[in-house]
Amino acid sequence: MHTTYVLKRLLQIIPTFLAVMLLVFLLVRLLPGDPASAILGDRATTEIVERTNRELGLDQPLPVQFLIFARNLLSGDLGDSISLKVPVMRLILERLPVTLFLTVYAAVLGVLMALPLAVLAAVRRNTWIDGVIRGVFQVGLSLPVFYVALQLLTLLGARLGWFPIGGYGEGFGGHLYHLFLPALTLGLNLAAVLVRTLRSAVIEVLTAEYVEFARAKGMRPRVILSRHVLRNALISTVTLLGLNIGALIGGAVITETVFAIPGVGRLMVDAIFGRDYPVIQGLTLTFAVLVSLVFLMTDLLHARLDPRTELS
Amino acid sequence: MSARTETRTPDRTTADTVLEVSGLTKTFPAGQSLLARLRGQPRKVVQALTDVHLSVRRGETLGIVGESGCGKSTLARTLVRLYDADSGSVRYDGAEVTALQGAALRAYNRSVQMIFQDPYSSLNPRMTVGQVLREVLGVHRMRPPGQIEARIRELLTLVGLPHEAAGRLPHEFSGGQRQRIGIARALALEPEILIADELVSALDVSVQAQVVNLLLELQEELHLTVLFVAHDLRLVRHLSHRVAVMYLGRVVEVADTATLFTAPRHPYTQGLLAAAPTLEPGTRSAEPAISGELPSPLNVPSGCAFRTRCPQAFGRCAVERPALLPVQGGEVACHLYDPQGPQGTVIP
Amino acid sequence: VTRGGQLVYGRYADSLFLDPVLNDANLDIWILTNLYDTLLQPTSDGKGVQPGLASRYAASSDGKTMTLTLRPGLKFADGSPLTAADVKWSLDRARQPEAGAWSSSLASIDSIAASGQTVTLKLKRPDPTLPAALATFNAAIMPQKLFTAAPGKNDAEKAKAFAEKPIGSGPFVLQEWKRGSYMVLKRNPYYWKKGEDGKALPYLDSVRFEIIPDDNTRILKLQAGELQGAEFIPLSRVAELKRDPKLDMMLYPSTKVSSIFMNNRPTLKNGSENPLSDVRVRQALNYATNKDALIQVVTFGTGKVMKSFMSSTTPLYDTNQKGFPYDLAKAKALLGATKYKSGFEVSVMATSGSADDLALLTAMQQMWAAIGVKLKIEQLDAATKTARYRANDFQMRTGAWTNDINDPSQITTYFAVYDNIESVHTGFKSAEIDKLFEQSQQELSRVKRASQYRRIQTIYQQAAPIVYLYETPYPVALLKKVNGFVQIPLGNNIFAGAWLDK
Amino acid sequence: MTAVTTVPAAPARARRWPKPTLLIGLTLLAVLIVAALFPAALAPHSPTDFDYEAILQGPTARHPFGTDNFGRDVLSRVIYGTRIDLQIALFTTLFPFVFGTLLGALTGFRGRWADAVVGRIADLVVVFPFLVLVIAIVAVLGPGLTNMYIAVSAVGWVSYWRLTRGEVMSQKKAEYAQAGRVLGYSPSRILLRHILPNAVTPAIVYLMTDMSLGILLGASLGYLGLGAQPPTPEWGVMVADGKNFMATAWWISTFPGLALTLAGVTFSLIGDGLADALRPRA
Amino acid sequence: MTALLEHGAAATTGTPLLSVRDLNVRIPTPSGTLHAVRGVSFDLQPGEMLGVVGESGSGKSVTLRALLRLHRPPIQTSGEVHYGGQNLLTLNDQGLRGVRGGQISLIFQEPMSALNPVLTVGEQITENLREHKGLRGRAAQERAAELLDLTGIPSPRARLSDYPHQFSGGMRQRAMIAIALASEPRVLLADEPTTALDVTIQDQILRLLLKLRSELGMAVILVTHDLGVVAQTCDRVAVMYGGRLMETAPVTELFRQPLHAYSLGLLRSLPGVGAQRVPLVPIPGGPPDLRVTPGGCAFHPRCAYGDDACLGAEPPLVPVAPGRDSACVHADLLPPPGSVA
Ligand SMILES: Nc1ncnc2c1ncn2[C@@H]1O[C@H](COP(=O)(O)OP(=O)(O)OP(=O)(O)O)[C@@H](O)[C@H]1O
Ligand SMILES: Nc1ncnc2c1ncn2[C@@H]1O[C@H](COP(=O)(O)OP(=O)(O)OP(=O)(O)O)[C@@H](O)[C@H]1O
Ligand SMILES: [Mg+2]
Ligand SMILES: [Mg+2]
Repeated sequence: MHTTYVLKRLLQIIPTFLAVMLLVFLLVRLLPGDPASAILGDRATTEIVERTNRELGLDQPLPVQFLIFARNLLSGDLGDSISLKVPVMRLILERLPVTLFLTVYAAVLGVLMALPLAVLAAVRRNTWIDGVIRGVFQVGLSLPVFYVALQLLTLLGARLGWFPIGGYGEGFGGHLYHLFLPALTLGLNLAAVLVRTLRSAVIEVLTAEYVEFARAKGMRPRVILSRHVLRNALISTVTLLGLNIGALIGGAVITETVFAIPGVGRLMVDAIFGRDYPVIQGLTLTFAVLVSLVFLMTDLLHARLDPRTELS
Repeated sequence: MSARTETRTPDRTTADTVLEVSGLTKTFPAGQSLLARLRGQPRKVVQALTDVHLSVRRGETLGIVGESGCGKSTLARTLVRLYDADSGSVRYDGAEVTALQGAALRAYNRSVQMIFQDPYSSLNPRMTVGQVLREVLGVHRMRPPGQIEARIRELLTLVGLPHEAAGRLPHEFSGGQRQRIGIARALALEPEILIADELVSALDVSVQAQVVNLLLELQEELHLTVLFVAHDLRLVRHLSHRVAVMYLGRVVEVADTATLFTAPRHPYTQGLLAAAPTLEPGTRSAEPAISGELPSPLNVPSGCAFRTRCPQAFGRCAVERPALLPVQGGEVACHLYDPQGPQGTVIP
Repeated sequence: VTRGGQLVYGRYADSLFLDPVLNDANLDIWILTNLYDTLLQPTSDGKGVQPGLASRYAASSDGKTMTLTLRPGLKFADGSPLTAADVKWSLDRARQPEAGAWSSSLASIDSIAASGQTVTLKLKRPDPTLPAALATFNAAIMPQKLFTAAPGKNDAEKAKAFAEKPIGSGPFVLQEWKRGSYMVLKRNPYYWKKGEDGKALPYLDSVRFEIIPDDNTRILKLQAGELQGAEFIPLSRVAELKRDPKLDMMLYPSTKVSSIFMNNRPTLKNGSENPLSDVRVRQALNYATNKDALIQVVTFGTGKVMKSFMSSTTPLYDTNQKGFPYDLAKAKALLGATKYKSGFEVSVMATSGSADDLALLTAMQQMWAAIGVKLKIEQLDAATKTARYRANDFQMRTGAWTNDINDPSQITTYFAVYDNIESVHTGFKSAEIDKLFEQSQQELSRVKRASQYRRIQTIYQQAAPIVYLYETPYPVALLKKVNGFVQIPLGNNIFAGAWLDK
Repeated sequence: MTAVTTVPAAPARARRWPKPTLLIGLTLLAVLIVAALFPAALAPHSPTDFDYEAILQGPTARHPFGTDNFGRDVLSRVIYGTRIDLQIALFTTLFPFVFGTLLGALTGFRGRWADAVVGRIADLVVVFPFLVLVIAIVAVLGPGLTNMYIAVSAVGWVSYWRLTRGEVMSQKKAEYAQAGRVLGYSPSRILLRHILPNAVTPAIVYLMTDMSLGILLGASLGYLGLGAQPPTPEWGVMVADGKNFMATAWWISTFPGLALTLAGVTFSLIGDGLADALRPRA
Repeated sequence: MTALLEHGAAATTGTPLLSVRDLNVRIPTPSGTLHAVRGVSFDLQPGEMLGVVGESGSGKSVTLRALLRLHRPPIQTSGEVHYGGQNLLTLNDQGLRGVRGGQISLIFQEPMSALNPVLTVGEQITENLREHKGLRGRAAQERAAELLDLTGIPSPRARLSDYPHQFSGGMRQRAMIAIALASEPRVLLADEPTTALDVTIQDQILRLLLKLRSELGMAVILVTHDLGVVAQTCDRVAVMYGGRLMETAPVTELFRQPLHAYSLGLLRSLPGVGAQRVPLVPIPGGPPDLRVTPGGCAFHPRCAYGDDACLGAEPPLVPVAPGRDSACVHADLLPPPGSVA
């Protein structure tokens, strides 16, 4: 329906993508320490380090390196990981779905938690129910992710044995089961953010005249809630979710570490610490495209949900 | 098509004309899809003002009426240079003002002030009344610093507010009082012309009367020229010496108040007057005064803009835009009043 | 023993690259011996070598030829025969100078001849370290045919391809590998070694490595029974896990020594004067370091005082070495004799995020404050730290070492011999050590070699180029039903003899 | 001239006392600030001194919050941590707030190409993985709080820019801003004196959320070893350090965790309170 | 029946359709409880068009909503609203839902905010049809189109799938009326349905209401502050001030001779037809503070006729003439609006 709009937005991603490409290329090379040092460790002699750098093409002048990088990129080649010695593309294709699964799962859990609770808090605003909901999420928002993760793991995983401790699982069901706790961790965090905003959005919707009008029309409370309140509250949820999902993808690092999930977050950290230039570059570019696409999708979804939006 | 390009009749620019508007046109770009632009479709525009001619006489109150969206505010804002006109000219005391910049513009604005419609948003919610007035007086050095406080009290008295009002924030005032503050702010610059855009529309009738009285008094006292933009025909009739009726960005009729209200010429004016409910119960006519809705300003009908709703429209109305021509007691832009006869000289 | 079953073992990080020659990381080295076999093998106590693929080996009396006899009927995991030609090819590949850091361990080999079951190594000079070198991962025997058949233009590319699906003659063979997640090794049915029951090892059907970077999670998973073993238990939790009735908390002896490397040069990279160039200062710092307290605070009582630069598990370790017993008076006296008697500031590079480094250095800050030395901690990520250190741009840095070869020569070349990497970049140089080391490298008499090494250790201790700290074991927690697993002092995880109670 | 003296007195000036939320928030903040300013007076022990005799002791009268693995007093560390964490809250947000808000005001007011350029840069910042940037900056400049501030600032301004820009764009259409133009005020006066004070509220409210996010980020970076450096008693790092002792010595991470929560609640209460208090009464 | 529909001929006798007794609404606010509607009582006859006027904040909207018990806690509504033999203020929720929208419909001033922006106009009409008429699917669509047609929206079938923002102001108001009419209510409560519109559109909408009233036999309560609208449209007027009814009267009577000082003040403050540019006669002062109970007539502080007789108890709304009730102590002293005060 909005083909031209989508095209335009996709075109807009290109300059951003180029800028990201250049930026990350320079940034990784600005980092002190080089891949050879990082992979060879303390013991390597100078000759070995130099030889390794030569093999990796890192002895070339920067512009040449960049041109090679750009040329390979155009042919869809992100290069090979320096430490893992496999194509970066393959690593990303292997790991990204895990992170995406986790992110979407977390977003779903987050919304499933936030939306009803935000509605409840809004409907019962300024009562103890409201207070408890806001309080609990406030606490969730004030604690570091790894702490929450560990507590969930200890309680629901180790103590009660309801969920496996870490891992990714096999098949869709397995993923759902294994990733529940990490998704819950991230979801709680997201929900905490969502509840705050959604509650006021719902309060606003609840006091909107069209809700009053719906009541005056004699609609059932359930219909009012689902058709009138939720549909409108969903609009702000989507926007908020879009803004947060980028952070969610990027913020999965700690969760992935704690829960031993082989996603891109962990890969990224290892790559940065290991100065694995091609991996950092590849992941950064993927991330940039992904986040841009998420934003685009959010906007499209927003437009779908809210007929008033004009995409331009 | 442009049958009308002749110059304005000279008698219009009489000696006591203080503001002369001619051929004023103002458009706003409308959003357009990329595809449409790529296809080279002409950019759509909102035709807010089209070839507006109007003269304001010194000391008079000129009422401007018309339906929502007909360009009243745009006209007012263009006159105070909040908007830059696309074309046309505005002369103040004979001097062109559409291109003024910097200090000259500020000087012009000192003489031509505007009061805004919304008593709630036209005042900075974080500044006390005193601060508001102090700022205006200070920026324009209207008084030496020592006399500023005295002048503030004077202005407050002028608009009928107690002196303590200076220390209060806008939210502590009622709507009517806020409009007084807005008036005081404009008067601080001792302007010659006051443009009141829907000054009392947001107020209750009982309060409207207070503000209207104030306006009358001030005009008397300070010899102000007032452009009174309003919806409310009853008020306009009460206040104005002359009235201009606008429709879709054009002035369709200008006339003395008495003439306009007793013998409206333009079918639109007639309809408007008929639609306004009078205080006499049971005087409603059987048929609606004007049917249909205002056409979109993005797509103004050809010829006479009113022809789509006009009960008396005929062939010529669709092809030729009627010029604003003098008639007894005013001017009207309608082919029915063409001195050459309604059929004019136009291709059938 | 019971046969069969899968052992699930939690590792803190995944392997990177499964080529025996071209890899560099302990992550690879420590499990490679499960996939590839070597002609000789280190013994489990790490002190000697035992026969591996070669059932016998003999050196000529001049020490310039070594003859190895392969066991009959050796096979690679795909069932193809392992021949002397494979051995020659593998060792040739491993010893070519381009073959990475490890090639030097085979540098004494001049040429290799293979015929029938016999492999003959012609040496340039006598080499007492050669048996140990042949028991080291880089000397693993690979199938020449399969490797050369792997896609790729050159050795490096072929190695990449082959390492994806490596075939060796070790007890296990790679079955599945999901990078960063898990790796499954399955039993190699053609493995030559026999178990206690007289049948071929290994007992296990398979080993599954799960990658669990977070220490807590790894332990939780073990306690929940999702793992049967977990490596790198934080030392802080050893005592707690020892009390867990379901677990065996193992502390395998290791060759790991932790020390602080000092820059011994008179000036630092930035041109400033370096107090650490004064040997008395270095000794004073060593005496001012309360190792017992550190062992309590940092290793939670699991470590032991380091008395030589090499670990007590290293062959030819001199049991008479005293190291630097904590002696504040002596430290003060030594420092008092220098121009730094009123103390000085010294900065140390630590690895950011390393809990151990931080515990260690914060404790040392306090200890050295007693002699007026102000320790400034500079936290750097590992790569930066390495780069700085390699450029000799540091004053002190934390560091740990484990041997890869069952011979003292490895640590000595790095720690004590200037020519390799400037004595781990401390800049320490002793002509006597250099000479002794050179002699020891050709000394075939173990007794004589031992005395050369005794001398080396003493000289090193007197010069104190490093701060001696402690030795620590490998902490591995196993479920009670796991038997026969061992991590040898070199770090290699030996699953061949592991079995699970039913 | 007859002044209309019959004008009614203005509606009784409604005194606006701060809402309880704001009051409680400010009180808590005062407590935190006192702890940050005078830790030595409040803390029973040194935050960094080891006590090998008292390693990993549970809460006692001598150590109400217990001791950590170096025998350091957790209570004292929590108290000393206040300064660090308030500093983190402040320094991770100060530059983004000031810079983002001003830039937002400028581009929202003047728009056109500057707005487009900044918009592109903001896009770039948003799609660039934050962690790469942080780690890169920290790696170049070394870990520690200062460099974390730099990293966060490089990214953090975008939110403020967005918020303020949007608000300025809508405020500049408000009649009071238009009135300023008709009254002959200079654009800078209109922007700084009239629009900005009215447009800055969302940014201020967000500032409060951002402060607790800043502290949390510090904790996360601490987990990766990039945050506050020991022996600095920073709450997040204390929680991270204590995680290995969760089973045996819960107090090490629990008390700093509570402190984090307290700070989070404080900022959020102030944020909610400010949102209410700063809303201009129409 | 038709007699009732004759303009200005609404019967003052007969059984009222809607009967309100002592309606009170209290709104708690941080600065005290607003007593926004205070003891309002009135009857609405079948087919009658009752205008409610009064200045902003006088409680017109609050009253209207209270009739349908739309106020939610903590707002308190008390009194009685009798409709069809039931007291709507005590009726159970289900019964109330049947009346709300089914028997009594409500429309608002701002159609843009009263229409749900994310539902099409069609959906919002059919929603009502399903709830109250049990119509679904095609039948509901047909009926919805009919309703839009009835309110004078061109090509109604096509417009069903439009969203409210795609309508112009006048069309939205029509759409809202169509929604309200979907259930064929007996009573239409209209809260300033034309205030936001241009006079020309206002004219059209008011005509529409009048037409529907006579075609469908509805009774209408029309809240407005435009006295002209009242004059042109209503049969009877109720004047509100400070939450109370000050006067009720047949429309012609009121304009001829108001019997409450406030009604008089309202009429006087409007510009007369005769003199131009002379000072108007405003009601001095501002609206009362609903948080404090007035010590007498709420209008007393602003009243030109006020004296001590107005103080004490609040004057009740009592019959002062046939068909006319007033709460003014000085009802018989008041001059006609045209005369000079
Ligand atoms: N800043 C603007 N940008 C785009 N379009 C505008 C702008 N201001 C006015 N318009 C359009 O110009 C036309 C005239 O608007 P204007 O505000 O002058 O009407 P008006 O007569 O004052 O109406 P009202 O009585 O509702 O105030 C309308 O169609 C309006 O939508
Ligand atoms: N939800 C609410 N919370 C607080 N006060 C309210 C609320 N609703 C109405 N009020 C107050 O109750 C009083 C009566 O309001 P109401 O809306 O009935 O006035 P109205 O006569 O309809 O005025 P208008 O002509 O402006 O619509 C006013 O003082 C108003 O401020
Ligand atoms: Mg206007
Ligand atoms: Mg109302």
